[in-house]
Amino acid sequence: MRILGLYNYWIFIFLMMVGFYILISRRNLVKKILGLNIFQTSVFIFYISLGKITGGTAPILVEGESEVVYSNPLPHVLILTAIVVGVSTTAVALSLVVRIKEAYGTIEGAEINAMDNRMPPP
Amino acid sequence: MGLFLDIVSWVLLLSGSFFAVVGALGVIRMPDLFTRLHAAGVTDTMGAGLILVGLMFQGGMSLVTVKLFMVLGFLWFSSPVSTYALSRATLASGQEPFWSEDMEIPDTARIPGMVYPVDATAEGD
Amino acid sequence: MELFINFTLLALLAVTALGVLHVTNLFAAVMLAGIYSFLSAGLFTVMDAVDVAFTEAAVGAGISTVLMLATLALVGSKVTTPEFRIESISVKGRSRRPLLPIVVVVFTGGILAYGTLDMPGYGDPDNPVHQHVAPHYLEESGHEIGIPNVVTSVLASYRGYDTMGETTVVFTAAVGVMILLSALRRRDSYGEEAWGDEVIDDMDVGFKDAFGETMDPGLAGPEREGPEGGGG
Amino acid sequence: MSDQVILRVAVKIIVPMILLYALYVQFHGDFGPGGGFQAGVIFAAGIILYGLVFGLRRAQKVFPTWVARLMAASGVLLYAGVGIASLLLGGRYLDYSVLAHDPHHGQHYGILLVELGVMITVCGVMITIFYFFAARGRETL
Repeated sequence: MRILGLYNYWIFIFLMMVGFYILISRRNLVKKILGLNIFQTSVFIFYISLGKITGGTAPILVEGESEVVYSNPLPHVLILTAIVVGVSTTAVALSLVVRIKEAYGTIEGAEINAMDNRMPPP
Repeated sequence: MGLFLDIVSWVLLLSGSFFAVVGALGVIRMPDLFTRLHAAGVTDTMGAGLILVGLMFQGGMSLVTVKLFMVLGFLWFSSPVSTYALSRATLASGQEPFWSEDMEIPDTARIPGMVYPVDATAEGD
Repeated sequence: MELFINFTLLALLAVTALGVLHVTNLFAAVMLAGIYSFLSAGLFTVMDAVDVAFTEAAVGAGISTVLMLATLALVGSKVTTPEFRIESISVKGRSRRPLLPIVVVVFTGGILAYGTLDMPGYGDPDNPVHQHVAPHYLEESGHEIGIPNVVTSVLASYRGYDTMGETTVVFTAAVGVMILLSALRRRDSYGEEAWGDEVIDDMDVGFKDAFGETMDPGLAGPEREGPEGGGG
Repeated sequence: MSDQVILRVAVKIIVPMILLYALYVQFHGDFGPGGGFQAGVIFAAGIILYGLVFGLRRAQKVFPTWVARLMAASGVLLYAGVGIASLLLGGRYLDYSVLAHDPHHGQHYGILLVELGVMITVCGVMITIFYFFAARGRETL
């Protein structure tokens, strides 16, 4: 029974680590951003899962009934705003990638480093 | 009456799920994008449609049913359009429909530079 | 039953994440990320967070994917190796697989998994999260605020400061994008035009034919019609 | 463009529905799932869909860049302005109870205005970001 209560945390950790692995092992900048997004979403799911109460329902008050169990609305509020902020910051990261592509002609981290080390250009 | 509605709705839900699984299998098993789109169409029309109708029976005469009906209408409107856009983009990007291995392709229908499976098997023999 | 749905969705999420890790074509990776967003939206619904599911479906699978595709149209969707390739570093995908990232990831994941052993189980009503302010919101919001959706009342009223800060962050992100992308394009320091022309043209055809006259060539926003507007 | 009839007709029908739905989500957010963030994103998605099919230039005719920028800024201004208004009316910052004759109505007005501000900002920001990404790199090709 204990495992049934915990396995989804392990899957969140797995997702988070997959995102982390993409972030640190892949050289392509767009791929890195995707990894960061996966990492971010795993944190979101973790937060939401904390707010869940077994047998609960969505936190929209039902008129006239007092026996209803509602899930915790607080993580929902935090994550709701975090998702929109997340896509905005992703947009900033993507525009940085676009500028890097224009300046270096590549979005591969290794090549960018090598070009930086090769300065001044021939 | 309630039991009857329940049975009808569950039959619809289960058959919808069946069509969704069939569509998913088709997407995996079909050889190229066009046939895969064809398979995915089963999920869009029969799968989603039957599931939504089943849910309408669960909802009864309420606002939920109206909303589900609107979802159904939107889905049946948007999924053919998106399938059309996808297949058109695939054609425009130069990908040809899958040719059967023993199919005779007339020279006039060939696209220069394109490799056809029938040629590949001929070379293999 | 709910547990079963939950488990299936989590397994699909894990598979999709591995797919993003595995594919080398960025276009496929972006589409997988969109699927990932939809799956997590489904998971949010199972976990009673309908508002969050709604947002994730609209943002993660809609706007985010469109932005990623627009970026790919600008930077190319393949992991390319242009002519100024450096000999000592092989950048061709996974030809070199260093051990360090795996060690770091496994180690961190192990520590986190060990930490979960002290966590309250999923759906536990005695979870400390449910003991602090949440009962107040759920019980008092009805007659303090007077609207049924507690998420909205917490978002806009109880935690109004928080939301204002988030809105400001969103606005700031827009300002950042404007600053970054409204600068004139310049040639790179090697004197070449900083574009992988073939890749871009390929993407252009696909994108354009999929969606019609997607992005008009020769278009310049009003802010970019400077003397060097046609700098290429 | 002439052979994109199906897409164009479909989008012409779908886009008004999306915009209307965004407004529904916005103003129904007190009673069901929804609110400013979702409504803003959905509204922006409608405009972006229009831009994808009809081209950026026509989208910018429908929804000019300056409008998007103005919205991005004025939403935050509206949000902060509600806070200032409640200060001026004698309450604390963002305490909506003083906005009307009784606290319940005040909270209603406050939440409505604040959510409206969120929607305006999010919508403006998303459309601005899309315009900038879509227009980038096209002026020299």
